[in-house]
Amino acid sequence: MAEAQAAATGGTAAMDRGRTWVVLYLATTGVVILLMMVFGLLMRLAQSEWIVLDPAVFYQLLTVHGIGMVGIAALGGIAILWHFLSAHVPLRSAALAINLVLFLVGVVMILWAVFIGGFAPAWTFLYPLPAISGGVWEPWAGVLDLTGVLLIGVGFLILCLEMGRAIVASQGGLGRGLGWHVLFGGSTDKPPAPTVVAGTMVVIVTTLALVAGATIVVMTILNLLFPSLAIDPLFAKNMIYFFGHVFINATIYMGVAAVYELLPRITGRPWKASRVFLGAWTLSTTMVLIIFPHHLLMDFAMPRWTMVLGQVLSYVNSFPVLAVTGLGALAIVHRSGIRWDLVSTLLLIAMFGWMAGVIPAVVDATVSVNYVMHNTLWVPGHFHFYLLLGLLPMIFAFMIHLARDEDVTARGGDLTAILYLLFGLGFVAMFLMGGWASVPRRWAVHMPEWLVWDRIATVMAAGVIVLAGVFVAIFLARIPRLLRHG
Amino acid sequence: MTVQTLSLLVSLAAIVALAAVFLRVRALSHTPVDYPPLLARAYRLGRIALWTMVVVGLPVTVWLLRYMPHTTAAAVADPQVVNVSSTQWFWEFDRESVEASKPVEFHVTSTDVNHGFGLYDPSGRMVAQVQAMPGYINVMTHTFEAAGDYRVLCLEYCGLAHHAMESVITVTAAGGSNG
Amino acid sequence: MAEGGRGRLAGAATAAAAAAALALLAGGTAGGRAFTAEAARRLDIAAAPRALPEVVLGDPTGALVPLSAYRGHPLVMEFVYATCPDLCLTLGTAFERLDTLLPAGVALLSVSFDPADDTERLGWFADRHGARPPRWRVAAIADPAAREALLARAGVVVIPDGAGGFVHNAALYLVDGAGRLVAVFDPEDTEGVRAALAADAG
Amino acid sequence: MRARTQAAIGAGLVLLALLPPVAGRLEARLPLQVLGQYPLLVAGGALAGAALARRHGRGAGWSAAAALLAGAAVLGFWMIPRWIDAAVALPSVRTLRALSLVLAAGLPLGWGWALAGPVLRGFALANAVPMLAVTGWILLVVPARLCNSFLVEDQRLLGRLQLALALAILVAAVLRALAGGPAQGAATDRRMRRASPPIASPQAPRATNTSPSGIGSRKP
Repeated sequence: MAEAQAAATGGTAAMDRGRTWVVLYLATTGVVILLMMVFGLLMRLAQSEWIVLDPAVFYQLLTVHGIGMVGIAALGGIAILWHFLSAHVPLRSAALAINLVLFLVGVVMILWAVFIGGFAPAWTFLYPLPAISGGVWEPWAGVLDLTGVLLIGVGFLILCLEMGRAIVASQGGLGRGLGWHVLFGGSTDKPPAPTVVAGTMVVIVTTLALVAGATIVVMTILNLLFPSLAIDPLFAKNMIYFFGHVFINATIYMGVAAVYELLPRITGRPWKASRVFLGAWTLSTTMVLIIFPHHLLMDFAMPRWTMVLGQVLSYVNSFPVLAVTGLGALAIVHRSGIRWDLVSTLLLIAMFGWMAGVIPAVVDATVSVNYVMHNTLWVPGHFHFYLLLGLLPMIFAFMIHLARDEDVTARGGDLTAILYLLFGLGFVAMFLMGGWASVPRRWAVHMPEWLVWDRIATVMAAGVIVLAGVFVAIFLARIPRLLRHG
Repeated sequence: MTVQTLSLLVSLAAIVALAAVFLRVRALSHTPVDYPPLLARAYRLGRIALWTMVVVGLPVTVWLLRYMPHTTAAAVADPQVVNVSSTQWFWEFDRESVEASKPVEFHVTSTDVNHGFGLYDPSGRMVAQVQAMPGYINVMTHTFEAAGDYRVLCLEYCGLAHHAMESVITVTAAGGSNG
Repeated sequence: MAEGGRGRLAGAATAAAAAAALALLAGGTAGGRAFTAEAARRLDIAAAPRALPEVVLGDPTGALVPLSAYRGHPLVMEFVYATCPDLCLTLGTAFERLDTLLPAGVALLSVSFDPADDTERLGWFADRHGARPPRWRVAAIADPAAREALLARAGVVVIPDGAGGFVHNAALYLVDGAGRLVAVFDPEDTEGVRAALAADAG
Repeated sequence: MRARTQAAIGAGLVLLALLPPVAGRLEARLPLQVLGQYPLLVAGGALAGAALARRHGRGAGWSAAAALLAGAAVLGFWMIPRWIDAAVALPSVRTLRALSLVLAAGLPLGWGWALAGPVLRGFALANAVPMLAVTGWILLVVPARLCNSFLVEDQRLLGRLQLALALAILVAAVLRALAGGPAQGAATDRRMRRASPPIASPQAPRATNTSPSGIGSRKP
């Protein structure tokens, strides 16, 4: 609608950059994140034995919490990336509209399948669990759920293609979007802006993830409809973890655009794409596509070399984040005269959360550690660390940035951000402690000796939800004004 | 020290160190200095960090690869073989008792969906695990250090009663009865 | 606003193409029930039983029997070749089961589609499975045109397997008392044949 | 002129695919038929369709998505085992198939591809790859022989070839996008041609907002 309006008024579209849609994306993100957090809290409450939850309901919540968070992380990440990328390359916001519609339709289908159809195979829907539920759900629920997943995938595919088109058109190829002409060609052309580099990486890896995801989802749907079409379970696992790993990883590469764009504006120090920076992003692009076997270290049927690759490359993949992006962010704020406010503190937390979240991941990707830590709470410990304290602060910072009409002048305190960090740290620490205590992940009922970690986590989760609610409320309260002036 | 404790301490140390850097940067951020020299220093630090990770970390991770639980059957002479079959939602073993200090070869598979075969020592700490997959037999070799009742828990989400999928393997003292 | 109009046009055209594509693919598979010629044949036969053409059957004893002689009673047929190493053995075994399973009034007929099957080779097949006429007759059709007509009518497709034998769509065929092919079953589905006959009698 | 040459090459491909000795060879084996004869016929029609689009396609960008979808459906139809068998059994179906692969699959695919913007092209490829892979997988794992007229070995071989082809298309598309490549160039040329005459909207500089792609240009 924004664009039709723009067309009618004769060409403010270049200024518009799909802002109305970005605002709607963030509103959806905020509301869904809170809802999913409440689902998470319910699960922790049940594990703490403070409420009683039917295991069937627990696993339904688990499924929705997982897929919902993955989807909404991508939606929020895209909002950030789109907003900043559209200043560098001309994007058509119709793709945003199509994606949001497909997303919402998909969400309704998934919720229907899970809460009415009882479909609960976790968000990873590892074959053949969707088809073999032990009588808990019918095949139709699986078909409905996976069709919803497929629709959401189609929406994100269209978004990626549109971003890819714009990058190719304006930069002359995705290779140039990654700065390869500077990195490899020794070209003296201006390197692409960091946001363009991030956008290019997201386009490449997400598109490939979606193609793989669509393939395995369609295969699983066909298997539900025609059980004689059997899938090799190990192949299915590889496809699902390739898709899942790349897709969820891409969300933080979307969100990091907020750091690249806002920190320089706040401090007045430019973030330029140096050759090291470009090299780091090219490395990340490659690594994120090939390190997924670290999810399969306990599948001894996998070829040995994939295990070696999974461990060594997982470690190598931490270089770009730890030594380049993180350091760049720290350098920009170091002795910059910055006055910390909500936005800048959230961005700093985001960089810390991302970098720190990498650490337990690298530890767990070590085969000998994985041998006794895989599928314990250590794993959710790692990804909650970098999603809750890495990606979400980026999204919250961006929400508040928009609510402040994109004015980067520091204002107000940052107490809520600090509290969010503390509750968040407490929350993820309890997951990591659970991993240390060998608590298996995805258990509806916990043993008595594990309750202490569960109960502290529950309290921390409640705190996180309250503070996230504050950030979302700040944004939602501003929406009428944002839409009016959008 | 157990692998779990070591992992926790290493992670904790790294995270605390990282937090210290962030806190220091935040504390010093109020007084502005010129950016270009600072950036040059940051680049130098970045290079040092990167090279440290390459020169120190990379050999470490490669060295850690020497321990792979994917030991093939041929590598162990005369193992005690336990065939493990998993089904929603129970475990089946062809022998329920093995001897400590002697390698045990677990041949793990599933009759329906993916499960995870997790071995817990009597204190409740996980000592080994492997995925149980339909159509595949994953061979895991483990040597129990001490006698006792080892719980088997399911470590891969497998549906409604995933958390109730438990069993026990008894480990007898070395040189005891051979089951 | 011309752009919006073009967008709507594109949307409408795409929706129309999608509807047409769906109709084409649904129509081409009988609404998703028949992706293969085999499934299509069974659906078609179940919906519209096919009268079989007259042929003369020659059995291992040299006796010549017209197919029409079977009128008045149900008949179960299969199409085989005597030197078949696999599928026809399955079919033969299925017929052995049917032999013990079916009421006395139902006849069994194994028809060879291999022109090289002479009375001697038909005899091997009959002996291997214990086939005895008139209950179970193993037969060949001497007239190539008549043979082809029967195979085509029943939808039997035979192709050389490249190793001197044949590959064919194996099935059990139920023919009613009026000489019409009424149903086709999987080679293992003897229970289906029995149930269909029982339902018919009942 | 170039359009005419293109159409002529297209006609040549069709003739080649239908030339009795060649056709006989191609139709004898399932993989040769589906991955040899079909592509020749479709490519023949597609070249003509693209030539047609170049001459008469101005302002017809709205039809690109519909044409690609229709062409894909016709192509998909002839990959249904039932109709592969029918074409072997009945000469009339075989003739209809040749005609429709050229005119109802190739022609619209060429037309639609030529008019499609990069988003629609990418979308088409991103759908074609999983579809090709999934149908290939079906051919490999289905316990039954799907075509009465072909050996099961042929079916499995076709399945493997389809998987390989899907992978090859994916890799080629990614490499092309990395390089920027002529695909983008062609689309940009066309768009500039379309934008230059005065019939274009008053916001001519917003060329990127007037893509003919049915996907990208649909307005909320």
